[in-house]
Amino acid sequence: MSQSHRLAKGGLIDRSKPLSFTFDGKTYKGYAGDTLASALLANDVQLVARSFKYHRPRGILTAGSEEPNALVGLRAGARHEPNVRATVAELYDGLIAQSQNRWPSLAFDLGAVNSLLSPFFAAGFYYKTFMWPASFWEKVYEPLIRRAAGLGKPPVGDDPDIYEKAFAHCDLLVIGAGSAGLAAALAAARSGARVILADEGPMLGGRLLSDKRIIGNQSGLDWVKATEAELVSLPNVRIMPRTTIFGVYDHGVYGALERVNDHVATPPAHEPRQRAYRIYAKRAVLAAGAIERPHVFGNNDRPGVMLGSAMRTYINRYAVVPTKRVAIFTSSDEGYATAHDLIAAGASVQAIIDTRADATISAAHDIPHFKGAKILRTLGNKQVQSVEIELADGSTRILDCDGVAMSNGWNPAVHLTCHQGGRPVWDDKINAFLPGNLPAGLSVAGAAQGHFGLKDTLADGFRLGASAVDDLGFKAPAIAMPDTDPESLAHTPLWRVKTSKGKCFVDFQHDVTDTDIELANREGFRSVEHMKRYTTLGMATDQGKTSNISGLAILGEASGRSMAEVGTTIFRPPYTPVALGALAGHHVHKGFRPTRLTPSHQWAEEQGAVFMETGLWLRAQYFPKTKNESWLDAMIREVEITRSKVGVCDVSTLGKIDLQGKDVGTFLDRVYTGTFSTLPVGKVRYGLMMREDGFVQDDGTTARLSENRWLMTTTTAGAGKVMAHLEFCHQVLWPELDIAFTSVTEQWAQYSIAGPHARDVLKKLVDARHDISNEAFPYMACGAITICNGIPARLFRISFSGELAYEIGVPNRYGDALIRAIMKAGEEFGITPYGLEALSTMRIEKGHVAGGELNGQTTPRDLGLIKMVSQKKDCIGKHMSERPAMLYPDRPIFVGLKPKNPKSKLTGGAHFLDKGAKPSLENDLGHMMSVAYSPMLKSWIGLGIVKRGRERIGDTIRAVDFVRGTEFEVEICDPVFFDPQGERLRG
Amino acid sequence: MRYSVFSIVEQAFKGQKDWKPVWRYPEPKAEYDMLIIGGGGHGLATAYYLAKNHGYTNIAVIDKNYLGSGSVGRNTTIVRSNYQEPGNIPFYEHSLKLWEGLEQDFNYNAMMSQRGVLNLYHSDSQRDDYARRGNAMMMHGVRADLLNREQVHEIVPFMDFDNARFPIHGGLMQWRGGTARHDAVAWGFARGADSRGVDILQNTEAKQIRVENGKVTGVETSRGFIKAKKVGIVAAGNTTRIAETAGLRLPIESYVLQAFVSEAIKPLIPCVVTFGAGHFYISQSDKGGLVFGASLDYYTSYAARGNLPGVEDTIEEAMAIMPSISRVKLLRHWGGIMDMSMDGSPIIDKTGIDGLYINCGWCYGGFKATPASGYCLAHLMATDESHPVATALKLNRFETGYVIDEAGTGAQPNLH
Amino acid sequence: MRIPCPFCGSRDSQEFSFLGQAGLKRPDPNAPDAQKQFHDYVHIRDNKAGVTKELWLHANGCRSWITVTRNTLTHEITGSEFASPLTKEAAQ
Amino acid sequence: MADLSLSPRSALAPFLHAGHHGAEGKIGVTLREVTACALVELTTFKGQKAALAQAIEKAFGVALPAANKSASKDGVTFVSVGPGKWLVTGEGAAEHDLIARLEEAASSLAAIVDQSDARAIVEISGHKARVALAKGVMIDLDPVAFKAGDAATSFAVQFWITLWQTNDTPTYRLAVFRSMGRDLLHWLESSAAEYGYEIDVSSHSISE
Repeated sequence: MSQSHRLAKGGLIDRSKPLSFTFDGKTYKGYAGDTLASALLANDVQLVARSFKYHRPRGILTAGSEEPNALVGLRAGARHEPNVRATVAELYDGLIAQSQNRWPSLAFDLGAVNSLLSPFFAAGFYYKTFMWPASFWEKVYEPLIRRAAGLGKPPVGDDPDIYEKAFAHCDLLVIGAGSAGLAAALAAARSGARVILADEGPMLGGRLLSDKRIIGNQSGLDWVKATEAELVSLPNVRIMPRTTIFGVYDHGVYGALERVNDHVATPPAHEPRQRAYRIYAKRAVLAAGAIERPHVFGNNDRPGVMLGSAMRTYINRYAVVPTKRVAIFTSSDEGYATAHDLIAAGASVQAIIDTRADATISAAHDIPHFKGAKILRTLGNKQVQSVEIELADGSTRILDCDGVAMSNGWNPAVHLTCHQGGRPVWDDKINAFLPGNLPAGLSVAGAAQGHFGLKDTLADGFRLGASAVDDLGFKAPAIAMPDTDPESLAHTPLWRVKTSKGKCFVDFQHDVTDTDIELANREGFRSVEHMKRYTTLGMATDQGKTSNISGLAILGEASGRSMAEVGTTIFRPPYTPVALGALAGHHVHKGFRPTRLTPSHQWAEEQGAVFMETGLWLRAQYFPKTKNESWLDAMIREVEITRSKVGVCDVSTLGKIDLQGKDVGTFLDRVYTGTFSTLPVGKVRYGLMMREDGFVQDDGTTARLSENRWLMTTTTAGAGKVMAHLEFCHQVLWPELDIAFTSVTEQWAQYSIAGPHARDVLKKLVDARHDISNEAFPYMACGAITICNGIPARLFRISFSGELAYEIGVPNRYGDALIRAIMKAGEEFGITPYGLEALSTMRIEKGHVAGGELNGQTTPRDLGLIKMVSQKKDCIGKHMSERPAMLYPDRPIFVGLKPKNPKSKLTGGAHFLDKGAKPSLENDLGHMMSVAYSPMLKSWIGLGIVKRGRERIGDTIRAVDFVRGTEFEVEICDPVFFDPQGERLRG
Repeated sequence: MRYSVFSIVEQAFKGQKDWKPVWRYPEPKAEYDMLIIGGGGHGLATAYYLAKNHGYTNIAVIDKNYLGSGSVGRNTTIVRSNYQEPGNIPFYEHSLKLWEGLEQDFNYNAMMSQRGVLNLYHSDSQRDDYARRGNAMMMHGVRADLLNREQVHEIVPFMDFDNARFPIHGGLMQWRGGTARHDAVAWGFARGADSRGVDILQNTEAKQIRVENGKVTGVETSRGFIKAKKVGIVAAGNTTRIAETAGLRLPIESYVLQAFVSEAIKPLIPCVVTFGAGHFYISQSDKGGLVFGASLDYYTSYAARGNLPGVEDTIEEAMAIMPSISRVKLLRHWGGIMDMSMDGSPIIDKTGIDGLYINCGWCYGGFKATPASGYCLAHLMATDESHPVATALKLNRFETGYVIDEAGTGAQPNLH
Repeated sequence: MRIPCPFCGSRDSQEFSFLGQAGLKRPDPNAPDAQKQFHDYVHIRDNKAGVTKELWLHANGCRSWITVTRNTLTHEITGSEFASPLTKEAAQ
Repeated sequence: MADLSLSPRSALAPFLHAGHHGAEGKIGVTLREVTACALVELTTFKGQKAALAQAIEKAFGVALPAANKSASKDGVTFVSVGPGKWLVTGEGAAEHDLIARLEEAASSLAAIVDQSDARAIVEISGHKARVALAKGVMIDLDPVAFKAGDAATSFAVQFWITLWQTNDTPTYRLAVFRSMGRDLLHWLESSAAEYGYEIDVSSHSISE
């Protein structure tokens, strides 16, 4: 029974390209041009899924992206994708699909027992129970619910495919390439405007692919082909098939997803699976069409029940007769078109059951035709076997059939019009919601605007395509409106069959029935949002595309309100679900954020350095001598050598800002706590910067290179923020000042050479004509020099380590060479490179503040740096740093901490308690900010803030680290542990 | 009517015909003792506790839309008390304790699920920051666990431990944290308040707070003037708009925060996880959707919708810790308005206008605070004294300097 | 969102960073009630629902601080100008 | 001393793999690191805009370009990067005297800052250059919107970029912070891979 439901001819499939695929392990055949759904139907596979709550058997309801039922797992292994709509999954050779949410098998699903329990599982039942005992929720109830819910399985492992982001610009974006969209694109394109035409499907044409129509003197299909050919020929047009416009954002920004390679087994080498676009469009025409409405009647979810329009799509586009003996259930003249196409395809139409007693259209042939009739329920098991119908006179009868085609009118696809807060407006004439207030620049054409007839969709398209680009100054030439074949669209929707028997599903995927909605109303959930949230109507993967309107109608009926009074819930992006991978693009794994490499990176790698993240930078943490040397041993060695001989560290990552102009001194006085205008040329000064709220934001040094040229350094992490802050201060606060800023962070490779032999090493590098003796170049001196035979460099005698130290900067191109040269020059003095661990240890030994202390919560006073705040002038943050709380004597203040037992491994983040004090917020004295093992003191040491700490130097308190399970007695001491007089750095 | 297993069974056999409305749709009275502006979680909780703890029944809650239409119905449902600052810790811990007994208290299953909140850290300094926070919690008796990489791996083995830009070094876990079903919280409080006689006036917009001689007299609403002896502003993102009708200027800016949910998948994420090298947080709902969010859209806004850069940034962060979800699909994203305070912490205080009280500045942490926020505002309105756990949440703390800045980012709300 | 930069033209908002309300004047530090004034300056905001003037930095662009007129209810932008007269002059 | 001579290295030298990559049998894009190029940032002092324009015109024979434009003459290109700000490149003979000439012409009118080592600059050309760039560049590079002589500072992928078009091939230059050069290159390579691309190092050199 291979492809038993495939027609011998017709359709838009390619019979010369047979394809093989498997569903739940069984192999089937289809053709190129099929979707998974059409191929399954061709093979008479009707049962394809189980529903979310009751695990009821489900088939294929639609032929488009609105499908609520036919969700499958596609592909296997790391390429497995859950919850794929079979109706839009293009078939390819070797496709593998599995059904979901069933155990042990699709045909025999134990979860279906839920269906028997359904009387207990009314909407919102879970809010009323599972409360006793309280602890049972996490242990018993919730795990059961979670296992039962959830549809598809999550993928396992890393996705082998790549994703891209891209940006596109146009004058006009046309969303949807059906008749209206094609017409709009054509009208606009002929003006020369740049047009993007996007459609979610692989082919242009929309319903013209599904219904046999006439446009002018050609078939609808030929018109599509001719139009497409012209658009393709125009250089100003970009056609984007397989592209869903998923969201409308502010100012003409549209989110789009292009499924570049979902229609093949695996993407070709170097090609992405999907591409997420940001499309910038000056204007847009929404031509997204409409979605046909199902009927709500008993067991309307049984496989074999399908939308009439979908049935015509399967017949005409895919050459598949979904079911062969069909009952037409219609409230619209379109049901008769479905009957026509079924008969043309050789199927049997068992009856047309028209809910309208006053329907004027007549049934063709000798089809049994019941006006004013309804289907009360379907009968059967995993496929419809018959339906029970109620005739106009109230009598009932059973009608044999294997399928039901429903036509209940159309809902315009207004979704995208709501993404900016637009509210759809009910229209009594067409019995549907129409777009309300529109996003700026967007107009709506064709069926999406409720203009369902082909003539209207074309007219809308031509008109709106032209007017959109005319608006932008183009001149769209007039297009003569072609004739179309007659069609009959009269309809009177029936929102539900009240006399139904069995469950009447409104939201198929979430198993929400008409009685659930009535119950919500009965319990007071009258707001449409309350009803939605209480019943979960419209919250499934289809977001209620086939269910929302029926649901609103039933709520209106139950609460005695009109559709307009009930209103709608809000449609949100994305229009259809979008793979998370696509929205991340290539920003995954190491590509998540840039990795900034230091000038010495390659050299450090060669040394076997261990690196650590510092913001976006990778910096050497330590340089293990052997593979097994621990970070602690390496750090101790690096510190000992630096303090006894000499060490070198890459400090290029510190922010560097070149400031020029005659007002720089004045400016620095205002942004720094200290005074800089008095700094002599050739000197460096330490600077502390507050935010306007009085907390420290950054520190660094600023050097005066010449009368009007200065160089500021910032912390590595603070570089960007400080630059923006300075630009704010200049441009917004004090534009009268004459200053120019330039970030030169990356121009200079900069190394700190520290230790008693620092000058000796430097002498070997610095060109002889420069005198760098202590007298000629004292502590806090700076100057331009040359090194290594004329390479320009800058030298700063500054020290973070507390040693005799210099920072030497060279143009970055020499950065790699300079670290090698320094190491070579330092060889005879026993030089070591040191990493951030050693750097941190040495600054803690010196009591210098850094990241842990500059946490945005500390004032200069807190950090013991109040003497850095000039009392003679204002600066950013001055007033706010003197608020009462900041002067409160109990405010924790910066101190050093030394464990009573030097081996006690202090930890950052420990809090302080007095001896004997119980843990409580009142007794909390402060916390440890930074710790290190001090090779100089042969003891762990720490920096922290302690309530009244300066008054308590010498006191012993407890450093308590509950989360690490340690507690040590520590003595409060001065934060400068090593060389308190600073003799070494002046040596 | 009381909910129980028995009522469910009984109604199953009665075709669900006898369930009673969960709340009334009353007409506004001319005068109330207390009027709460804002029928979100906090406003409803305030009314509930005013009635339950303080015996006030002549109370109304007004909301311009349906009850629970604000952030309580559109957040990422996280409940936790893992705060660092002493001004916050007792308050949020009080809230978590209330959560733990809430469902039994108001007889409504809000699906409070204490599945744990895990904050990942990615560097030694961040580990120390989390230790500082964990220890601060422990000072107040709030349990926190500092986990190493292996312990984290055991809980979330599907996350990226090998190839991440910011490798996972460990995490701070609060096992008592978790999630709750957001709508049910609003409904539970509403039902509890309504049954105690509170009038919940939906679709009733506050137009103007009327103040005479420095004393509040009532509120002009879209349904007429309603007299009230005391008025509480509990209007979240719209706080400024309401407060300015009484002449108040506040340290508040309103920003949009986006939230996201994926299609439902079978259970994957066992607890709430946050990403330390970004601002990302994620959990999985009982229905199976991955519920997540990250930073604010960084501009002020009263439009409850966000933009693409925020969407992409959030999803990049999701992929940064768990690239295996790349083929899971985003189902829906939406936005809500956040009342961001200047230090990132809330305000529950008097206003300087007699009888007018304010509850705002919830930033994006309001949901977890719902019970305590209502509890403490009720206490304040009933007694004119701050509740002991909320004494730090003062309106004048920016003037005095006693700010509660967890993030240390200063008076720049979009950085909190 | 697209932000019109007076120098670069219309650009994706991702190029910009947002500071907040424009037009706040930094108080005179020598005023007798300077601390009170600074408190207001640093903390109190109009937070208007409707048309506002706000400061943005074209951080990933020309580095101009600009004043943007934007409606916080609709996000509609109706104007932008350089925050600094100096920048404006240099841009001529 | 001799053994301590320093040899320079370009920003991308360690990361360039010469030759053909990506899709086989086609070259849609050619990538080249721009080396031997002096780079100077020029920032007008307060009130000196007109004087600066005059001085530059006199010394270099070009009018300082307006926003979103670049202007070239004799190996010197001025790229507008902000109000009163230009990035100036000097190639060929101009590489070595660019900063001196600028200082001579305008040292009292503008801050003149050597940035020759502060950026990584990649040149991207070929018939697929535009579509490859559209995978990260947010501004419109379509010829109706952006032509040779046009320039922009913008954001691409994760980088603050300065971008200018030098000819109609088309050829573009992208400058980013030097430390991010590797990531810029990797992004360009992955964007160009499906079209096939070549890394051209034929003119790669770096001056001391």
